[in-house]
Amino acid sequence: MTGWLGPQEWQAVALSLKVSFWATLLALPLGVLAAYALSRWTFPGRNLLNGLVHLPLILPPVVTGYLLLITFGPQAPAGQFLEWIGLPVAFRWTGAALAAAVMAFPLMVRAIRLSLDAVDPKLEEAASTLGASPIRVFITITLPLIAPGIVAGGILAFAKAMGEFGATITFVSNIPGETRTLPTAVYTFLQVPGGEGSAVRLVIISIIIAMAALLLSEWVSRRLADRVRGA
Amino acid sequence: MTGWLGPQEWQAVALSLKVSFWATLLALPLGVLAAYALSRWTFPGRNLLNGLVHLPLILPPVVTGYLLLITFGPQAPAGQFLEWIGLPVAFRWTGAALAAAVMAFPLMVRAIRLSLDAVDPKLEEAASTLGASPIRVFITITLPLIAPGIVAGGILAFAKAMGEFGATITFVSNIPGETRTLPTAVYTFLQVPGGEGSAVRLVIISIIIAMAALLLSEWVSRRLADRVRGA
Amino acid sequence: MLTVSITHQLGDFSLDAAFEAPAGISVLFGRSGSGKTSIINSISGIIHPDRARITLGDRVLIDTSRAINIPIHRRRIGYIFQEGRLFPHMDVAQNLAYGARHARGAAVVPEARIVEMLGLGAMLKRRPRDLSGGEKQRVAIGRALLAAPDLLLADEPLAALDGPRKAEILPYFERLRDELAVPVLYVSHAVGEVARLATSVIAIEDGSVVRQGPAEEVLADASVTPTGIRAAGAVLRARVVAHHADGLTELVAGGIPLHLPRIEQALGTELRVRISAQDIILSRQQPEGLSALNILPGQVRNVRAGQGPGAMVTLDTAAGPLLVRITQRSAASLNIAEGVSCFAIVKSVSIAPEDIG
Amino acid sequence: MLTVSITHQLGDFSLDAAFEAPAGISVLFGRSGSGKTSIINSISGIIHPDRARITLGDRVLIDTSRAINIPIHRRRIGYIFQEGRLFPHMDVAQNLAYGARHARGAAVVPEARIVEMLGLGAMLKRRPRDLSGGEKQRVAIGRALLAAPDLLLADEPLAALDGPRKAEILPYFERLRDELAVPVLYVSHAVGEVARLATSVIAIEDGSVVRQGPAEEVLADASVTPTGIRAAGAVLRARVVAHHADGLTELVAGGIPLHLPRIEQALGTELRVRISAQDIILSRQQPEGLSALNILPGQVRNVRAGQGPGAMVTLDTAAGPLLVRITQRSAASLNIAEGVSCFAIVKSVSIAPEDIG
Amino acid sequence: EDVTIFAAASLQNVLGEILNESELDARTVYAGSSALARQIAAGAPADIFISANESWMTALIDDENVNITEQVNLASNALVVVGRGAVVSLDDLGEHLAGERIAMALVDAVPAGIYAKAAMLDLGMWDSIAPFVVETDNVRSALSLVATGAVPFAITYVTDVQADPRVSVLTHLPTGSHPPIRYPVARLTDSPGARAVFEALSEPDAQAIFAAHGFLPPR
Ligand SMILES: Nc1ncnc2c1ncn2[C@@H]1O[C@H](COP(=O)(O)OP(=O)(O)OP(=O)(O)O)[C@@H](O)[C@H]1O
Ligand SMILES: Nc1ncnc2c1ncn2[C@@H]1O[C@H](COP(=O)(O)OP(=O)(O)OP(=O)(O)O)[C@@H](O)[C@H]1O
Ligand code: MOO
Ligand SMILES: [Mg+2]
Ligand SMILES: [Mg+2]
Repeated sequence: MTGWLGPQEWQAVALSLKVSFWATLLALPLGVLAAYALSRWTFPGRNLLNGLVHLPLILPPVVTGYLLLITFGPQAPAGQFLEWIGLPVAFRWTGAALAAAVMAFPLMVRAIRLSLDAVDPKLEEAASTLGASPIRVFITITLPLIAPGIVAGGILAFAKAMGEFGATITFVSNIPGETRTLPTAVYTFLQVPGGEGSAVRLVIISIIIAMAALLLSEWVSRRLADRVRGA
Repeated sequence: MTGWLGPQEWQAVALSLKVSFWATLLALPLGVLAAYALSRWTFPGRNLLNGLVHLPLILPPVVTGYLLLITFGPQAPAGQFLEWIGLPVAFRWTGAALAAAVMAFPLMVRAIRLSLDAVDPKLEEAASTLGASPIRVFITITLPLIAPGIVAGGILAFAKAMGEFGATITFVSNIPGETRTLPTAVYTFLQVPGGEGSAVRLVIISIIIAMAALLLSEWVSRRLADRVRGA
Repeated sequence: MLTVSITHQLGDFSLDAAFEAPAGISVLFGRSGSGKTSIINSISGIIHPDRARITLGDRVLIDTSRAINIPIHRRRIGYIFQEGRLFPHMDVAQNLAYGARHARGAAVVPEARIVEMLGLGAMLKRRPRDLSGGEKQRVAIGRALLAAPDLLLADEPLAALDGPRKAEILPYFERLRDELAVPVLYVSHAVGEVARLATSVIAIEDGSVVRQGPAEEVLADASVTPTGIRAAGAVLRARVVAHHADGLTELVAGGIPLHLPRIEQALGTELRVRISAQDIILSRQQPEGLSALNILPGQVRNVRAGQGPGAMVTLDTAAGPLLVRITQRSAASLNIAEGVSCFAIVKSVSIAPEDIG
Repeated sequence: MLTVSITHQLGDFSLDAAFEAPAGISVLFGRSGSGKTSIINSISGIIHPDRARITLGDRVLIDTSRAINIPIHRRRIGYIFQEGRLFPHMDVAQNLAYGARHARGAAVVPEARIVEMLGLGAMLKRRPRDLSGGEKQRVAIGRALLAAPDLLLADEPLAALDGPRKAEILPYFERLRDELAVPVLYVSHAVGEVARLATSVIAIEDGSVVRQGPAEEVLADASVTPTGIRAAGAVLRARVVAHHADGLTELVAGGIPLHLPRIEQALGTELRVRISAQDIILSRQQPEGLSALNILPGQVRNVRAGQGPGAMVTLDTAAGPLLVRITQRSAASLNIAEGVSCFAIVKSVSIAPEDIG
Repeated sequence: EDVTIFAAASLQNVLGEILNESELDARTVYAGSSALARQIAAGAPADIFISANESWMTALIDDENVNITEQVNLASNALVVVGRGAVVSLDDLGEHLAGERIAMALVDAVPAGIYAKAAMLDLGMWDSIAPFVVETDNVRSALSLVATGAVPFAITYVTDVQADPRVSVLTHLPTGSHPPIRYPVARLTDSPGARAVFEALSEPDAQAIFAAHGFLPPR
């Protein structure tokens, strides 16, 4: 181990960043869609969707990971489909991103929904009268107005993804350089006598990264909220 | 095991409900306070508070549990103080509630903050001009207007508390009838080959409970949002 | 041509209105809470009425009996809301551009012209919350106009504006009325505005249309409740014949000369001049030595005594029928009765600038 | 007595205003964007001005030089906002009660009376979003009044209301002015309102006070820009002397009788009657056989020719000075010049209800 | 690195050392035995599986989707009672533990806990200590409860105690008081690399390292 962090540890940091980034990116559009559907539409199965979205929050992470494993594992049809389209997730970092995205999803959807519920439908109506189609209204009015919620949801998802452990290790295991994210590495160190020192170092790193993301999001969110507030 | 669920399992269900309920109740006022401070005040240490609030989201749950243990354990001053005031938390269900509250806290604060940021300060000004002191403005105007966010945050916290495992078992262990919550019971079953069947039963129970809470909150939240929307 | 027929229940309030709005400006006139905004909302598609059939030209906007309901954004309707509804995340220029961006035809008026007319030049880069109440409303007007709609709905668009600014914007609505085929449905409480702008007037009471027709007729009808006595008046059609050196413009209405402060209109222009019933003095003999320049001889068609001290006299003159409100005491002392001849005295300046157009 | 002195920068806009508002209603008068709302916001404490000293009676509300700044809720100021600001989560009754709940003194007027006066009875259980634009504003007025403030700020409170409703609410502001010591700072664009309500007038232009003084003086000054020529007029003080059977009320102003449609005021009441400069006709000889009932003899104090075709004549009568706007052509043909005697002819009904009070 | 070893997390140090010494090139994946076994059953790309839990190995052997070609026990382990005080004799243990909290891994699920309970039952102490048992998700958590002073005692593997100066072994539990604690290893693929690793683990060099870490010979 050279320097403050060894190469394996740096690897875990880099991997966690990559996984969290992609998890957030994956969850964002779906999160916006789900939040919009839940907030604005009434359709059969609305409650079911709502429940599904929240499931990862309710279930112990290990259970979520287990469910992911039997859904997206190499033997499962969904897993084989993903493999066939060239995006295998089983025991890959892509799977870690998927797990993190799933775990972060309810947080993100909630955040976006709250923003959505606060958008004054009168402004959307006004845009409609100006000839904007529903999709344009969404893009030009709704989306900018919920931007603070999206940023908040995004950062929440990112932070959650940085800390996600149970589902990840259960779904994609703990493969160095592929699926050994920061929390998994922390766990690994804690399992052996004398590993606490390394664990603490990694915990500090995660805190620094997540705080930086948090401050950034805080700043972006304030600026956006400022733009959006008051007519 | 008699009936579909054995007595021990029922015990876990009842305990989880109790723990989640108190966790939510504990986190709510603090969550509102923290959200308000973060959203409305500027003070030194604001970023620190923000970071602290989010820490449980970022850290692997086991680490949070460990930090709780060294802060509130029987040897730690904070733990001894709580014991002294007659509210011991170490290896008690109260500790499980504390762990769940801590884990759920960031979710709750985020939800409430989003609502707060959406409140039109013009309404608060109007209440001030009518002679309401800041505290009355908060109680009579701000609080009702953020009620949807509080409900959303509360249910998020409750759901999270129902599923919390890592921090809980690390902090307060797994004492049947005292700290063996549903997720711990599920974890136990998952550790042994062939235990999936029992785990599934418990998972279904948690899903049903959380979904009921979710639907309820959905309904309350809609009604509140409805009340609050549009002037 | 806009035809509207709506039945709708809002809580305790029932809306049951049917009317037609020809090209030009149709003013919806009625007390607070009488249902004007609800009607406008139904036409725009924001309210989905219980039962309705609304057509604009040959397009059916909604016909509940045939389950036709064109979505808001395809109705091609410009809506100036009672409360602005500017987009808070866009600056003024972007708010204006939003209308133009989705415009379904060439802009009726170029943007630069609208910016200038509404006095928005200095605030293009500001956000709505940094605007005063009146400024917001001006931006809202500009935004709706730039959308080049087939029908313009205006819900008290000028209520928040000061007199001079109103006076500046009113001519634009007149241009809309006179130069373009775009019908305008215009909600207003202000009699001056109504008189000046309205091609036709639709009076609403408690959710129902109590009176509709050409502006001249409805406004001349003292019984139209929302208008009320003070707003009664006649509208004359007059033609500009001379601009005098002393600043007066001479018009002729049915052969009778009228003098008004300079009107910037070309000779030969046909104008509508409103003369409020209460601004006329009657005299039995030809008046002399008065500062009033406009004297119209006529014959009393009828005298209706109202409740209270007043009486409404309809006087047939060569320029058209005039409504004159006098006291019953004067009517008695001057012996004013059906058939008698008398003179209507109108101060030139009592024809308010808003009432000419 | 309210004394105000504010310097404040808002983007490009600088506010630099100082004025005093005595008991009664002081009207802030100025064009859209001139800074009226910003002044009111500074007084209420919503804006914290760069530099300011504002005192109300013997209380200092803010003095930036001495770092005094009373928080909003202790300023005891009632504010009727330009945009209502009703609490969306409360129904109308609760909105009204909110003011009363924190009231710092006995209610000026009992709630039931305010509900009746503002016509809110039918909507007490409704939420703000189920109200029409005018209804919202009425609730906002009631809410501010129920808070029993030491100073009432009213930002265009009647702009969204129809004529009859305005006419119903105006008397209440008059009662406030006449019966209570509560000073009112009232923003309005409407000359009629200003004339009727104002004890004093503060004219604002581009963030500065351009003219302030008693209403009679400022309104009689044709040069006050925001008012403009059309709004010029004189305010007379008159006393009710008789209610005649034919529905007319007789008043006396400086010994001269004036006839107006029935005014529901006790005999002996002192009233202010505004006579707009453009509603008067001048005659050199005593007019006869006219439907106009009010004729005031007087002597021309001066004649000022404006730009344009008009001239403003100040006529001294026993009732007080009158402002009369006539055309220069008439002035010439009637030989109206300083010192000549002539008669002012005023139709009884041309004194609008809003201008009496 | 064409060989992937799925190994129980508690074997991390010892396995790392063995691979180092023998200069074998392998990728190691550490997690709880149950998680690894499930993943292997779901098709995880493991060549070698070392379990800390015999029953999961048995479950994999019975799983028809999993093809285990060779299986052998690598080492065994023993239980100790740890605490922060002085050594006590087994006879005095019951008295010593009386009324105090004692931490162990989940007694119905995690091997260390299952064995600990079995031992206590065998020694006739279970009934008296049961109300004071503090169960943790794994054996390392039980150890850290003692290390932080949250509980005075824990039952762990003898191999766990080594590196933490804050805890000491109070007494060794007799190996006969519980079923043998075995670390079975299985070979799941047939590659030469997998064979080499599988063989090397049973070589005396590897066994010496196991012993150095406190493990006992396979039983
Ligand atoms: N959702 C609702 N529930 C019950 N009553 C309603 C609802 N919406 C509107 N109303 C009532 O319907 C009536 C008509 O409202 P509308 O907004 O159309 O009036 P308006 O003529 O535009 O008035 P204003 O001039 O004050 O804007 C009002 O009496 C209002 O209180
Ligand atoms: N935050 C700001 N930044 C820049 N300019 C501002 C800001 N707030 C207000 N202004 C400008 O200050 C001026 C005064 O605004 P104010 O709201 O006081 O006007 P007002 O007299 O009340 O107008 P109205 O009659 O239209 O309500 C306006 O020109 C407005 O655009
Ligand atoms: O190696 Mo284990 O399964 O954590 O005791
Ligand atoms: Mg309306
Ligand atoms: Mg204003």
